[in-house]
Amino acid sequence: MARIVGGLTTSHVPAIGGAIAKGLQGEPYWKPFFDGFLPVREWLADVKPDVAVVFYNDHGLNFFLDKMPTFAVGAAPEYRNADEGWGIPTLPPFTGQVDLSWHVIEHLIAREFDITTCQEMLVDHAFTLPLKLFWPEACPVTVVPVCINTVQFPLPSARRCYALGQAVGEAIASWNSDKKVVVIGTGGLSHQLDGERAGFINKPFDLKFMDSLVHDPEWATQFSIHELVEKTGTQGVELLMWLATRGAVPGAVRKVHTNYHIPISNTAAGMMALESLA
Amino acid sequence: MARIVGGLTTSHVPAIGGAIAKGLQGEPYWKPFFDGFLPVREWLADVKPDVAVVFYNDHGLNFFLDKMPTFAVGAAPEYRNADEGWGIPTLPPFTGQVDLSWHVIEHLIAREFDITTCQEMLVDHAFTLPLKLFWPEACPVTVVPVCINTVQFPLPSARRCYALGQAVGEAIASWNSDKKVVVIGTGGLSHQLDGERAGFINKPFDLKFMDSLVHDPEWATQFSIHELVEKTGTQGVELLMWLATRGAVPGAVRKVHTNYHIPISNTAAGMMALESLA
Amino acid sequence: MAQPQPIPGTTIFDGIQAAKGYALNKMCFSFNDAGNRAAFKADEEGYMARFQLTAPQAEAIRKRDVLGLLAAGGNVYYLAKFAGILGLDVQDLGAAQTGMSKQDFKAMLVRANEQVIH
Amino acid sequence: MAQPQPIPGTTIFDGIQAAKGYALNKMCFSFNDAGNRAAFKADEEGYMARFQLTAPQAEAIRKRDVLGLLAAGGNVYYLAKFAGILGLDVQDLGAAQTGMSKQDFKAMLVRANEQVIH
Ligand SMILES: [Fe+3]
Ligand SMILES: [Fe+3]
Repeated sequence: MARIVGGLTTSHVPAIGGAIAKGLQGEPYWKPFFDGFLPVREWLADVKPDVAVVFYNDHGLNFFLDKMPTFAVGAAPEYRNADEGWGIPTLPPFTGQVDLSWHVIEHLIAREFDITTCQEMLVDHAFTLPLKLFWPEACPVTVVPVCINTVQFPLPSARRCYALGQAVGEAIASWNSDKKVVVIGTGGLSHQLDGERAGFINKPFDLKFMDSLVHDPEWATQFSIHELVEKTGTQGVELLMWLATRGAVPGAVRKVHTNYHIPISNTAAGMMALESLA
Repeated sequence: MARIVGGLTTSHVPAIGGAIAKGLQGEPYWKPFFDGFLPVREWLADVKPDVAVVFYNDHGLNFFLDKMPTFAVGAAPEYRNADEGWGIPTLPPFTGQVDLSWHVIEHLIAREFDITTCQEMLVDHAFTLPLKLFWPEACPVTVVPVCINTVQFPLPSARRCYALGQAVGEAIASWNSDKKVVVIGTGGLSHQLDGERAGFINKPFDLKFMDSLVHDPEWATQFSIHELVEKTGTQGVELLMWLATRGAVPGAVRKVHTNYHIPISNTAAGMMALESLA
Repeated sequence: MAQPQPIPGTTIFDGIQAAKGYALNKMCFSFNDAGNRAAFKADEEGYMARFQLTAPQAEAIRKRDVLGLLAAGGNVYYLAKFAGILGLDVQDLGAAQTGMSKQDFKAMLVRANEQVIH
Repeated sequence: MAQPQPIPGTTIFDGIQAAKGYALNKMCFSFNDAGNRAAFKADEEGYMARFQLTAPQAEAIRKRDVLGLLAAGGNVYYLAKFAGILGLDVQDLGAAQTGMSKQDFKAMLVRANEQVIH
């Protein structure tokens, strides 16, 4: 059976793509952000996962309001990045782990998750940039994308996203393969792009949330979506990806490294690497 | 609060559209099928529902395998019919009941159904022809379409579809409106279009299933999807729409009329009208 | 997951079939559009190449081989749109797949009415 | 359902907003394509008419009025693509919505770092 080696979570911001393209990783503005990934890259070089299951939220590249899924699971042989409207450089395609995709899909439907299945799927900066941050050279893992709606309310509750993660974890653990799987979640932490409250950041909540993922992973499931928007901003709810990731990495974890830096763009940028002890 | 007046279920077959267009309702082949609707039209003329919530399955008009939802709920102001590839005449657009759509969507997400929301949606013969059969003149109801995947396995289980229906029923009953709502389910009954078993029909099962919907609505939820395919054919699983419909009409019902006729195209054509006694 | 017993004469359109049949089904989905149907009729080979059909898919399309199309990952909901181009109805398809004449296939459907009710 | 207390300065993109903003968001979604962005720049009025924007939506587009676009049903994930056309980043948007200079808005973000941890 496959083995879940751990979970990685990070913020995503389109500007990161520009910084990488221009080689600004060492600039004072960017250095505190990019340096956070160095210890994680060492850990990855050591653990060498074969596959990444990635929880992310689409920002209006692959999905529009004509067909807006709550949960979408990719089952494509290849996932292409594309122009999102700002002309940031697109990254090369990612290779799908199709057999794991279908195994996850079968398991999720059996567990009464009413997912949308995507045999063709464009992936945006929320998917591509974290993989580039963890593996700055060529991406060595095959992938299974899992997209959670954060665009249009009602969003799935924190509890539901955590349960989705748990079910995805069960599916990975029961996958008939000797591969090592890392789970990745991208989004958050606290930020709000829209409205008179734009620029809202909640550092105490973010740090408490990051801490909870290590020892008390269900802590954030006590909050309604409305409470999460209030506490973390309209885009801060992207922390649902972190919660799903932790749900997929069952049991005790060891903190490999964490980073938290304000601001990148309008965002409190967080990063965590948790090694599975199960 | 809105009132659920009852549930209507019927088979759908593209050929019905051709028969209506050519005025063949009185021909020996078609008469036993079309006559089944006469008592139901009388009942509808008497009860006068304002809104129809319609469970149906798309046959590859609005959804493709790039984004295949398990459950999709329409939230459009208008639903257009379109060419499905055979050139059967398209019917005029249907008017959406947008406020009920969003009320249903809110309730379903709160109840942990991970639906796909559709603010634009083409509806195929499975949606249009049943409305034409129940209301041969202009369609007097506004609509909320709910689409259940029967194209790509894994399909949602019978139990899950019944639960979906129950949750939709709760949403209708809690809708702040004085409107009368009828629930419609279209598909089945036993038939199989593909493979060496094409032409398979299971009359005993169909009749038992129809009977169960009156007095023992959960009876069919005992079967797995695989068992339903075995018992009713690859397209017979469309009976999931009937099950969801019965789930949405809670409590006791009175049988207004039923019909069962073999064959229309390759299909055992069933029809039921159940009045809510709740 | 433990796989249930196969159902004779029946292919379940699951992930394996869906992955195998993607190009074929995408082509058939395109036949919702009358312009695309005309383009296919005008140049079948060119149209198939545009959708990158696999060799078995293209061969089954050329031969109008319904069972071959299913084996190549075709889904009947999409294949029905290809059948529409050929002017075939579901009873033609049923006859072709069961090896019966259309007359016999229709007679079999009518006989389904005589099934004994338990 | 009982509605929770509104969050000051925050519009929840719910069904009401989504229904109101559909045309605007659909236009902004089209800006994923560079050709569409060029077409918009070449003829803003014609492009808006093609997507049947409402009068308040068109007016907010003309005025580059971010709060007006939100009020007209715009969703920030799609509006960001419109901002991209204008060469604005999220800090420009933040400044515009809060009535600050960009410099002050950025300074506010940096100050968020000083929040007291309980
Ligand atoms: Fe984001
Ligand atoms: Fe059907």
